[in-house]
Amino acid sequence: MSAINARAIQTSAEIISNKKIGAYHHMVFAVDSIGATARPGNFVAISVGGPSSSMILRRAFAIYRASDKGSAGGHIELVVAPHGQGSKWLTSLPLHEKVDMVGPLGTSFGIPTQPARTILVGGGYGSAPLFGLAEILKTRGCRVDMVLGASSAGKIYAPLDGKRSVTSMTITTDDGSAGLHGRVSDALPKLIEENDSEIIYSCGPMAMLEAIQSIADRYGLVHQASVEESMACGIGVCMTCVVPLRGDDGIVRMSRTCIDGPVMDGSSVVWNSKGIIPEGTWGL
Amino acid sequence: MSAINARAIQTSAEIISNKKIGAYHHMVFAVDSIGATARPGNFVAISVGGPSSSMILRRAFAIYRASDKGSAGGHIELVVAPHGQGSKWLTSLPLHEKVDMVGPLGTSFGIPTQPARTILVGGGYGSAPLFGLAEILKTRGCRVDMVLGASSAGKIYAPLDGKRSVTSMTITTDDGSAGLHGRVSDALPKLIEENDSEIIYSCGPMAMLEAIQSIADRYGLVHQASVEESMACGIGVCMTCVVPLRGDDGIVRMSRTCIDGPVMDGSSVVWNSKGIIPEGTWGL
Amino acid sequence: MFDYSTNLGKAQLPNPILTASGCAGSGKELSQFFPLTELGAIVTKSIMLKPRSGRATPRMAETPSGMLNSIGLQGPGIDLFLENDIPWLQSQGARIIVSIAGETVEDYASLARRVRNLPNVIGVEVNISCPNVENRGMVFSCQPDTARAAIENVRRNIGGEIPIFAKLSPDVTDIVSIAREVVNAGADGLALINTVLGMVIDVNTMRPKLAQKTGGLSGPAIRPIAVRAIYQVRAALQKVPIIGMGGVASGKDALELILAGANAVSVGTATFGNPGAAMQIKSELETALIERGFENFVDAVGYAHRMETQ
Amino acid sequence: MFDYSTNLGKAQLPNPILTASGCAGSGKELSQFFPLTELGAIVTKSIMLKPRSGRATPRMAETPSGMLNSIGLQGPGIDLFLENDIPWLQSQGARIIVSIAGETVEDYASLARRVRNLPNVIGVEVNISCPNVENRGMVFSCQPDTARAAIENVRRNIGGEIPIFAKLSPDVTDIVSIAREVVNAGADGLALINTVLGMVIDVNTMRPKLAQKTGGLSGPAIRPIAVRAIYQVRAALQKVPIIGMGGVASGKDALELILAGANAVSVGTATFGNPGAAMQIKSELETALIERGFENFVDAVGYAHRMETQ
Ligand SMILES: Cc1cc2nc3c(=O)[nH]c(=O)nc-3n(C[C@H](O)[C@H](O)[C@H](O)COP(=O)(O)OP(=O)(O)OC[C@H]3O[C@@H](n4cnc5c(N)ncnc54)[C@H](O)[C@@H]3O)c2cc1C
Ligand SMILES: Cc1cc2nc3c(=O)[nH]c(=O)nc-3n(C[C@H](O)[C@H](O)[C@H](O)COP(=O)(O)OP(=O)(O)OC[C@H]3O[C@@H](n4cnc5c(N)ncnc54)[C@H](O)[C@@H]3O)c2cc1C
Ligand SMILES: Cc1cc2nc3c(=O)[nH]c(=O)nc-3n(C[C@H](O)[C@H](O)[C@H](O)COP(=O)(O)O)c2cc1C
Ligand SMILES: Cc1cc2nc3c(=O)[nH]c(=O)nc-3n(C[C@H](O)[C@H](O)[C@H](O)COP(=O)(O)O)c2cc1C
Ligand code: FES
Ligand code: FES
Repeated sequence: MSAINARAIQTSAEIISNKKIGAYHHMVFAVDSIGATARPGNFVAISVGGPSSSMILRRAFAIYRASDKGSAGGHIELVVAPHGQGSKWLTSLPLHEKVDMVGPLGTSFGIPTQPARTILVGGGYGSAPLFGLAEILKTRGCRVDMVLGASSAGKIYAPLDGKRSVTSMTITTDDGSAGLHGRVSDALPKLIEENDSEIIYSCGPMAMLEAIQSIADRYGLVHQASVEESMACGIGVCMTCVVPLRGDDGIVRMSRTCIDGPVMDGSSVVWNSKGIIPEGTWGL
Repeated sequence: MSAINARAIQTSAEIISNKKIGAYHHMVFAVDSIGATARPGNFVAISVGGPSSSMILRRAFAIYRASDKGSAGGHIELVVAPHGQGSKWLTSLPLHEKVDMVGPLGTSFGIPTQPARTILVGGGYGSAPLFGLAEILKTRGCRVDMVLGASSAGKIYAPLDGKRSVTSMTITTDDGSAGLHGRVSDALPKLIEENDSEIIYSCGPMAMLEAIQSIADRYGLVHQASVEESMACGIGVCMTCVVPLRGDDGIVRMSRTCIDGPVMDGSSVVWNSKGIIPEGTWGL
Repeated sequence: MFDYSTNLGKAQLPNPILTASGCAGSGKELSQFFPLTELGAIVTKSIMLKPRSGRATPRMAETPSGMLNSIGLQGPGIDLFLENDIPWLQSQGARIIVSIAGETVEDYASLARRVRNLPNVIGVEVNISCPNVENRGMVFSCQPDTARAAIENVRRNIGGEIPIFAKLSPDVTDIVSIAREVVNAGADGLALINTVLGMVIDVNTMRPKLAQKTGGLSGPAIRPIAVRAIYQVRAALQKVPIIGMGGVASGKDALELILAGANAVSVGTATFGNPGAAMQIKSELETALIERGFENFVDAVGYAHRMETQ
Repeated sequence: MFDYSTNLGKAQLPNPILTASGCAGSGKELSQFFPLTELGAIVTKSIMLKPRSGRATPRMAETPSGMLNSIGLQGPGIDLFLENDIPWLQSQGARIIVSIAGETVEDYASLARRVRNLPNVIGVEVNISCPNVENRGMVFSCQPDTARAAIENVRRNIGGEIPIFAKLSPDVTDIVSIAREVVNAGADGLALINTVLGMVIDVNTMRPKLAQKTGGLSGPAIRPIAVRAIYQVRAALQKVPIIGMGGVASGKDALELILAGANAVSVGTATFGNPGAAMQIKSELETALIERGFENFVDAVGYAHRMETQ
């Protein structure tokens, strides 16, 4: 045995709640062990389409919240966008249906040992893992400014109870249908300056993460980004999900976002590398 | 337009009943037009597995009963054995789910113009199309002796209300768990002799149909057999479902069981031709 | 107004959706589900010189997202075909592409003489993915020389008016070189791809499931192979009309083949699961093209090859 | 007692279930889900002489019942592989088949010298389905001469003790002739099949979905192609050990390949959808064989070839 995937199990998880909220489904799964061992930033991988499915790969979902207790024992919560065939199948399942789940997988957000001033930035369903993170940061005495962006109001996932752990909440939409008209990166500089932020946590589309990194660079902030690349296996065996990542030794390696991520040090990721292997990458 | 598939439509049919009876599911579908136009011996073809199914071909099912009236309008009834992936998917569907259905398809049993003494022989779910046939024969004043066979008692499909239209009912099972211990072909000679039968109608596995044909030959009876070959399309376009059939011109042709059948003149079928093209077949 | 018409060499079609050879019967069977005139053209099942019983059964096995068949070109032979099938299709007003198949090079020549100059027949698909009885049953299109010989014979005998399309098997090391060979031999265009050779073993009988042992794999399972073949051939032969096929079951699937380089798309196996497949694909594809801002169908052909900077 | 053991030439395995090269990472990633000693053997991802970044992303596209990949043999190179991966696998007690891949014929020779005589390494799979940089990027196993050259070089440099398996691409006109060629060149056995060349076009960007354009198709979609290739090669070369693979996701799928002629079965893509796939297949296959009355696994190998009269 090795340290990779050390807490992961493959199990059958029962759906104990499935509610449509805005453009998303909030789904709760009874799953003792994952509920107990998951950390903010981890994800699970779920088989989709049933026994005669033509979809042979799992779908990855960031864990929104996890708990080892509850009326039905341990459980995890996901926020799922009914996007393509797999996620539509999942969100259409009735209560008590069981799905095949592997998790918890991947790296988690690093939690500062001392109270810190943090900004949490989410795009679309990328807000999901940030609420669990916010709860922990808050109990550690951190300041938590949250910025959530999406194309329009319906695609902002920001439940009321989630806002409890947040010091401030800023919403941006591309079409101006809620909050500020614009992108999360438009809202960030002002927030950082006002609150003297120290750490940015982010989760969302690659282009957003890249834009946040350049702001983090400008202000000299630590940036922990949850990176989503297309994943075939989610457990590190297929090498499909890689991004170029600068190691501690200064060498850029094509690194797996499923086991070396999804949470990565934003300043180590070589952004905007879709379709290319950056110069100087190891083994090029 | 041509005469082939002349009454067939492609439609969405709602499941209005789905009950497990012995080894089978009795399923009722609300489907006006097929309910109105189907004749005994016709079948329908149903898509299985849902939108992301890896099963790309329809499954064929003999129509058990059809009616153009009822509380929900026209409907058809099927008897489905949960056998492999497709039929298990179908039988597990909840009420009010809709399936994509094409029908009515294929030839139907010929009904004698004068009252006749008939024997109806079914193997396993092969009894399904015989009950609707029995009802019609009975209203035409025919004698209807029915013989149903299966491997064991649970696989005999013979509902009480179906027996109303039947003059006599004989059951055979391979293991003796119900009725006579043996095969339908063991029971036939006595019945034919006792009732001076004129026509045999049959539906079931190929080996059974072949055995019946040799009995029909011995007694000089007309034999209308419903033949089931693996069907890819069910509508006559793929040529997968063929059996060698002697035409009126005496020539044996590889003929489609989906449009020239499933009901065929048993004496014209060249039986036991799996894996071979019989000598003298046209185009060999 | 969106212009849905396309060209296959000299043939002009109102829309690019065809049936695939062997997957639409004689046309009669499908005509209950939609008028055949709605198709760009109906491609007939491959016709041979003589009547043919086809292979023994079982001829079919379903596979994951696909199926295997070994029909073995069952058909009435060219005489009855010209007597019955063609006149019926003509009476419907359908545009027809006749598919021909031979066992010898000479068969192709004879067939070509029979199918030239028929009303409504706008093209001939030459199925050279069949076994050559004169050469150990090797498939014509799997060898450059036999592929060339078959096409040359059709070209020479059919006259210059009617476009001929060589239908190629994907079961080759280098499909581009075969494509070049048949185009040089006189093919006006190509039909890509025929089925992929496969086998299913029945785990109950523990023998091959098809009587003929091997069969042709078709359906969505092979779509990535079709897209690749079409893309490769389009990259090498930029002007040659291509009839694309292989696993098309939706408008988006058809669009994939068109972006790869197909000038028209044949619907095969999808019709078995859905008799109305061709019409559904026709309307879905039109919507998809309009959504993407195309005003003319032909602008989408091979669009995936455009330069990175465009 | 059912005897599940199998032979791959000189190598004896307690059971016939292997992982497929490139589908089990370094082994560490899977060991959380089952002990690697439960496998007949773990086949490592193909290792090259030098570290290799692999291809740019996107490297993956899901397809109907399959997937396309263009990883491009990302890996640490032979030095680090021997320093890290092999010792860890040895420490687990796993039986190891090392897969090697080269860009030149000379690469294969050098790699062979590095992997002979390693504890627990019971065989070497020679992945010759890679582009030959000295010959316009043509895949080694697609041409008889380059296939032969690669295998001869491995044979000559590896010594006589350790069995070598030539892994072939199905993208050829005649896989049997390539199989004969590599067996004559000194391969002790064969690994059939590598992925099938395919392409997916993204209908939104309207460009090939993979950065590398084409990729290898794997998963259940290609199983009929794998069964056919194994059956054909087994029919032609009756004694040669064959490691079968291609779309195996259940015990019955594995049985299909075994009946066709595989002496062992590698599980590839199925592991992506189900980390426990290899173990599930191992137990399902055992049950299926016992249900069918087999007392020894080896009796089932090639059983679909038995005479009709038996
Ligand atoms: C680490 C990680 C966390 C994720 N968390 C969430 C979440 O919390 N909520 C949520 O709704 N979705 C999440 N996703 C995306 C999710 O896994 C699916 O990709 C998405 O639901 C689309 O799948 P589909 O079958 O509906 O669509 P399809 O279009 O059928 O997807 C087909 C393929 O495309 C790939 N793909 C498509 N979109 C994406 C994407 N955005 N990112 C990565 N791969 C993609 C998938 O791997 C899949 O194989 C996450 C993905 C990753 C990698
Ligand atoms: C004309 C006709 C009438 C039928 N009527 C009935 C009926 O009334 N009730 C019922 O339960 N089933 C009936 N069947 C069988 C049914 O169509 C399916 O084949 C059966 O349900 C098995 O499908 P599956 O997906 O569950 O199994 P799978 O094993 O997954 O089937 C796979 C394939 O095998 C073929 N196949 C398997 N078994 C048979 C069979 N017995 N006959 C023909 N093809 C087969 C199917 O075409 C399918 O493509 C009929 C078949 C035909 C051709
Ligand atoms: C049952 C069946 C019969 C076929 N018969 C022919 C034929 O007669 N001539 C021919 O050129 N291709 C024939 N094909 C191949 C198809 O025309 C087509 O090239 C192939 O099936 C791939 O397309 P699809 O995946 O849409 O079916 C046949 C395919 C099937 C499934
Ligand atoms: C992501 C991925 C990576 C692969 N890498 C290798 C490799 O490094 N060497 C090799 O010989 N085959 C490689 N293969 C091919 C597999 O070993 C196997 O031959 C093929 O995928 C068919 O089996 P499957 O359908 O079970 O996956 C790879 C396949 C996949 C899907
Ligand atoms: S998804 Fe397979 S290695 Fe990351
Ligand atoms: S099932 Fe297609 S022709 Fe009969």
